[in-house]
Amino acid sequence: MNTSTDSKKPILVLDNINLSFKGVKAITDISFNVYEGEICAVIGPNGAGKSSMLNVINGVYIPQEGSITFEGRQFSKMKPGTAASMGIGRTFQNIALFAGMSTLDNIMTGRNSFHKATFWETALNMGRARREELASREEVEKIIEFLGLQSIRKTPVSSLPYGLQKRVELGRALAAQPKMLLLDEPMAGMTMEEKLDMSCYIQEVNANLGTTVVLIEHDMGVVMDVSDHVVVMDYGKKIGDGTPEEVMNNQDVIDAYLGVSH
Amino acid sequence: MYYREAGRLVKSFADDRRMLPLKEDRLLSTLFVVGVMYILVTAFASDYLLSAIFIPMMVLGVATLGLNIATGYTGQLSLGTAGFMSFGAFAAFNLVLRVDWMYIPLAFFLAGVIAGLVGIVFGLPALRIKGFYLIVSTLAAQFFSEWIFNAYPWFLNYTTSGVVNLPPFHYRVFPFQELTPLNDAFWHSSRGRYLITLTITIALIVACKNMVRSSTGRNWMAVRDMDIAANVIGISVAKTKLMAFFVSTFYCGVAGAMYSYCYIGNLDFMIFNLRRSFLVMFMVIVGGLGSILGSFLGAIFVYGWPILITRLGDWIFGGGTLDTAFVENNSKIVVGTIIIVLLIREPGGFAALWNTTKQKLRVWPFSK
Amino acid sequence: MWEWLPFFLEVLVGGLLSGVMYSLVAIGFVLIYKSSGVFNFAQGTMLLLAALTFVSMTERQVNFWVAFSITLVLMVALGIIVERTVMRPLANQSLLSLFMATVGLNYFLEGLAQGVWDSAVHGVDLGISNDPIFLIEKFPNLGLDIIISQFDIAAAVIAGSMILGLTLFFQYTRTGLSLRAVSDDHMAAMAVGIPLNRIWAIVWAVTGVICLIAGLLWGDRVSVSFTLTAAVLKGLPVILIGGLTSIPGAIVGGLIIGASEKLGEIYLAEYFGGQGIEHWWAYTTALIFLMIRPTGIFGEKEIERV
Amino acid sequence: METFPSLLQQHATQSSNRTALRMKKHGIWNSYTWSDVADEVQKLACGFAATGLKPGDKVAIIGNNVPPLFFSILAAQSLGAIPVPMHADSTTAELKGLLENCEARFAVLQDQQQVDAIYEVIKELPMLTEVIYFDERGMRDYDHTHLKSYIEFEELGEQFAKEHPSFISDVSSKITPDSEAFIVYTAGTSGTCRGAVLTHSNFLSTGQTFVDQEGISDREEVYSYLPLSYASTLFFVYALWMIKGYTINCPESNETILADMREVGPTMLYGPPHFYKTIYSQIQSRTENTKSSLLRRHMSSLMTQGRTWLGDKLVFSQIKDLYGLSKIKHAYVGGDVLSEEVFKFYIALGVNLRATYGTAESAGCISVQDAQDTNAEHAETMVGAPLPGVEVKIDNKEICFKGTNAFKGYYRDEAQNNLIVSADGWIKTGDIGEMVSDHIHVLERSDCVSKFSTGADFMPKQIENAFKASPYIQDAVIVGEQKEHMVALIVINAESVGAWAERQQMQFTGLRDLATKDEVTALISDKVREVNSCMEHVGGANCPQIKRHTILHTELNASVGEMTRSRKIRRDIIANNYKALIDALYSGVDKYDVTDSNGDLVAQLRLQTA
Repeated sequence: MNTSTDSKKPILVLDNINLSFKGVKAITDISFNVYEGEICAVIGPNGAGKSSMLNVINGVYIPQEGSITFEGRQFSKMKPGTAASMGIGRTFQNIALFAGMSTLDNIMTGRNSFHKATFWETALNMGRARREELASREEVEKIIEFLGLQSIRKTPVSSLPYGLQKRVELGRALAAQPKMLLLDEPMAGMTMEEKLDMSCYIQEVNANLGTTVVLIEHDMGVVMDVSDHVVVMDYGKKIGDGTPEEVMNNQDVIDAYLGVSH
Repeated sequence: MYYREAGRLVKSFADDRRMLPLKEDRLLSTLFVVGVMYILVTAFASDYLLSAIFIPMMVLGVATLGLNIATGYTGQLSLGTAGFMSFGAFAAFNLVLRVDWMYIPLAFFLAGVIAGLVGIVFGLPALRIKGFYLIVSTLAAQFFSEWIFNAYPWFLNYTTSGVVNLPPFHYRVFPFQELTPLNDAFWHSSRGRYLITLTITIALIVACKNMVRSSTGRNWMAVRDMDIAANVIGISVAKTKLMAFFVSTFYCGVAGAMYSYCYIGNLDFMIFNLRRSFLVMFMVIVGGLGSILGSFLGAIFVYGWPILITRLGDWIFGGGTLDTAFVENNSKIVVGTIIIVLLIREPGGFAALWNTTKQKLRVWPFSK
Repeated sequence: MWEWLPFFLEVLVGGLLSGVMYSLVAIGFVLIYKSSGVFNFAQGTMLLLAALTFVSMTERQVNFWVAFSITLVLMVALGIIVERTVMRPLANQSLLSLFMATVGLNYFLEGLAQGVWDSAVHGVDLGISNDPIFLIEKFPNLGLDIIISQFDIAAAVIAGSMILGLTLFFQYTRTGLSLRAVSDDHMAAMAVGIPLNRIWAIVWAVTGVICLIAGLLWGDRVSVSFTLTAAVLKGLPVILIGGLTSIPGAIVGGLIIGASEKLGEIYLAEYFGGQGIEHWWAYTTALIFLMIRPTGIFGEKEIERV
Repeated sequence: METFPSLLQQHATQSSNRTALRMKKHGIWNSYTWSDVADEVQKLACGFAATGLKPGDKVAIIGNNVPPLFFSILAAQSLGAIPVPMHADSTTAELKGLLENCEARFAVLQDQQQVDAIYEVIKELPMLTEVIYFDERGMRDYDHTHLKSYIEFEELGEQFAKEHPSFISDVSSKITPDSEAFIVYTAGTSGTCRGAVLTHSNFLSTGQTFVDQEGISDREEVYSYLPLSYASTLFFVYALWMIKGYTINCPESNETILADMREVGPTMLYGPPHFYKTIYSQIQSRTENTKSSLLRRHMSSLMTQGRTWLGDKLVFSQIKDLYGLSKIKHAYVGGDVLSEEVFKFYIALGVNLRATYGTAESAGCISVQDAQDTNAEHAETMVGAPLPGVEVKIDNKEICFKGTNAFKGYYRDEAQNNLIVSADGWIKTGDIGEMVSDHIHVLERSDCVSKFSTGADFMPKQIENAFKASPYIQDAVIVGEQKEHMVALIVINAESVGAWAERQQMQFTGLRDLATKDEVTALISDKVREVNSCMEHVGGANCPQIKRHTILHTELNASVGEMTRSRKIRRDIIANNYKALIDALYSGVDKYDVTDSNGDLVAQLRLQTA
């Protein structure tokens, strides 16, 4: 929502993160803040380490150096489970839905943290299990309505077109009612209309639920519209950080971008 | 085609997550269970049918369901099924033998729990070892079980033969049984054993269905389909896997107990061998990974085929012409072939075939 | 104070020698795993089939070498057929279904082998004497009073040379290089024009040969019967310890399992209420190894891309 | 004599626990009993009263047909105010025009979409004092000086109810059948909208005769997805509902209209031609997709021999069930003419489909087909005898009516009133027709009879309908006014043509791509020749022909006025929007480049000569 980042307090602080696979550097000394309630776009050429960055944030990759501070809690190694329980939602670049399940069930799994019933309670379909199922269904249906997925509620996700799968994945992330959303190229390979829809959804989530959003996107147009704050990466290094306007006038960024084609 | 579906209004979420959403299905299955399985079969089936067809098929079906929970629903390969069954069988035996107030159903249940705990122990490596490597752990379980019941005669109550006939039930089927007309002898008869097996089987099916249509099942499948994603959305992969192992081996354990008590009527560690583990796995593949119905279809087919062949042989060429070796090899070849063909053509197994037919009928006369 | 040593060595050597056999079988597994990306569960039965075919022919007064070459041809053919009819249609399927396919194949071949021949127990005689060698007599200066089975040595030598051959073949020939490329990345390999199908065919054929040799050696040792398949299953812990895709791993793993088995049987069995622990000991060993190194000694950890 | 409020009270007291309304939301069907409805209406009415709604005030009702809007209409009416239904996705300009024209004091909106539409023009509408919206979602950051959420509105209402418990009933008791019940804006394929003022009795008396004649019961399950902004919807859904007190079912979303209809399995259905056309096209293309020869055989024989017993059991009853038509007792099509082929198909399928005839000025219904018409020569255009209480006469070819359903006149448009209402009360419908044994036969809308430059007449719509019979063709526009021959703009049905293309193993990306494929152009050209030859067959060798045609790269667009909301094409606007293309067609070139605003090529259309 707001554009002046200084007035906001950071929800996520990344402090010189270093990540390498078998000696190959993926991320070098990256530090930046994400401020509460903003939409922060991480941009950069392919292979700049953007996805790895998100993977570090929610603990899929363990950085060799550096620390992640989320809502004041500092971690040298974040675990995916912890990240989730602290309210970090995530979608993936190449969709990571549960292929064997329907749209509904996929989004339902997003609510797993709200299900306290033990397996034997569910086996006997006891009160708590039943109540939780129905409660979750109600919440999930709100998301389905919000994302306009009514017509594919019971369709197995594997049979859905790409754009819809992306939407379902967003739905699954939303179901956990996250404080912060990490969206890895949420609009990649979408038609113009789909992109517009998607950016509307993202902005509405951000505006109405106050969810902080960190997204990776290649379409500069979209980035400029939606984001309050842009971080630019190239070859695993941070080469720009600021409001869209600032970043666009940053010489390194321009150079880096002249190199890549869209 | 098969039902009229126009004008069905789902009026609540509860309706929508019913086990059988269509009332025709509910009606038919109730009819089948009560009318056919409980009344007709119990009343008219011969001892042979009961004790050589129905009971073993149900027992193996339960074992298959157990394996299916681990492999089909959670994607954890296991070759230790028979081993886990034997833990159940021995647990039940010793419980009934050594705890004098023990009731049979309770014994079966506890046997399941004990097997389940063993399952957790051998499932623990799954937390560190991924995917295929895991089968070494389950194989270890298999051979370990074969060894331990042999090495420590206590489990067999120091019987030298290696086989014990099971202690009589002694009015231990349920409390106050002596007040009912159905005495010990009845429960020993094939009918009694059939009823026990049937009841337990149905209970286990319902329980499984409940789990897979709730968070438990969704987490299993999430771990199966993409464990990283599951982890990222907050599902504890470790916990989910262990839980699946427990439930899976619980089912196997109960199946083992029923196998020895209700089917063969004695306890013999030799029969819970690797080959049986594989038979159960075949049942899973043929029936269909991740399908309750499939588990039983698979059990019925793999167990039933040799019998069918023999029967046919007797019927065509007159009694006893087909020697067992032929039948055995024949069914090996047939089942083997079917497995390969299914994996290539219809990985979903019989269950998938059944479902596609059903789907075809739903959109009949159109093709999609 | 070292009086336990000779006996220990004797056991160890015995174990290592039999370990060589495991290595041989394990290499078969590794080759197929590298090419088709699956643990070929049917190998045990292929081995049985080979041995059984050979024995049944010799028993019918077929000349040793004739029988040998016929079986050889058959096994190669079998390998190729399997690759064509089972593996190829299932290419780039999930690991689980591939594995299950081999399990099904295993069952099929079992039925076939025993259907065509019989399920009786046969003996093989490769004409290798089984007299023990007293090391102290042969090499007094070593000063080791150890008895070693001559057969084990012979077997080890045959197996060893075979392993050597294979290793060289897959290290230095074009096929070998391509195989490694394939195991690294099917798609890439195809992209650079490596004939996947040919590689697969070759590998399966080679496995056929391995099965024959191992089948005969083992058959001579512990008679040709159904138990062979179980013995072969030991190949599993072997390659898991070694790391599924590594030939050296298979060799080392084989030796480890062989040794640990014998040692375990001699030194540990008593603590486990008597004999028979070798059935599970190998797997436990493997398990322990895996807990320490989940991808085996030579297997390398792959990064999960998301 | 009843009014809408009085009828509501009847149902609320006599059949309080019967389901009045169902709406699928969140995947399940929520029901409102008649007493629920009454309560909701009461609340809203109090809200209105509290915020100063006076009898005779106009209340704009903007949205799809969702329960809250039904309630708002009733609430407004029970205060003697006049609801003015408007279409959910009207543009800001459209809404501003209508709101000004009807001098609305209140506006009731469904959700954010409508709020956005009128948000910036609220200040420019001094009359408009209260704007109420129902759906909270997305509304939090709006400036609420001119907006009220349903919640706060309701609180005001409760407050008011405490102070004046009997206020509402007092007011509603004063309402007479002849007081205004609605202002309905005519969708008009011709130019500007006019607000037809209709009374309670316009709807209720005509409705009463309708239900008596058709034998509509109070147990009907009615499926209603149409916007309430049409007189016909108000008649067939709202008025009949209030008369009989049956159950209305509303779909979950626009994408689920067909699926939800199957779940409902309605016994009564009203829809415009394109609705029936959609289902027809789907059935056709799905039939062609199947390999089953059995299905093909039965379908092809359906139109010729009709249904065999076996065919019905095996195929047709199944198909009906798949589309939720298996329980239909009464199906009505209205608003426009359904092409003969489609009409005949439903009849053959065993769906009791009846064409109805009506205009906004006639409260949506003048006449309805009876059995005699459905078997007649031009069944699709025979619309039956006038309902009891309605008279119809043909005044130089033009259909005129008078009677219980005759509207009070256009709101604030004396000129137009004098134009169409004659001194002795006959009202011109503007449609050309004839009486065939005192049954009405509609020929053509008068403003759609075109003349060639030669002076000869031709009737584009009939030709267009001939095209629409093809499952592959979604819309067709015939142009020829003041030209020497006709040309056709064709919009293909993306779904069925797509399916067809897949069967031909064609590669394609979407409608735009399909439209320019050789195979597709060939497919359509055949259809054009077919139509030409059949015109020749009817009208003789020298009758007008379609000389040239092209396939459009997009669908016709209602939001830029190329169609009415009920998807009737507006020839004048299209002719204007596609002027360059049409000129190209006449000029005889065989390619036409469509470019977007910044001059990039969008598609290269193929201009065919038949």
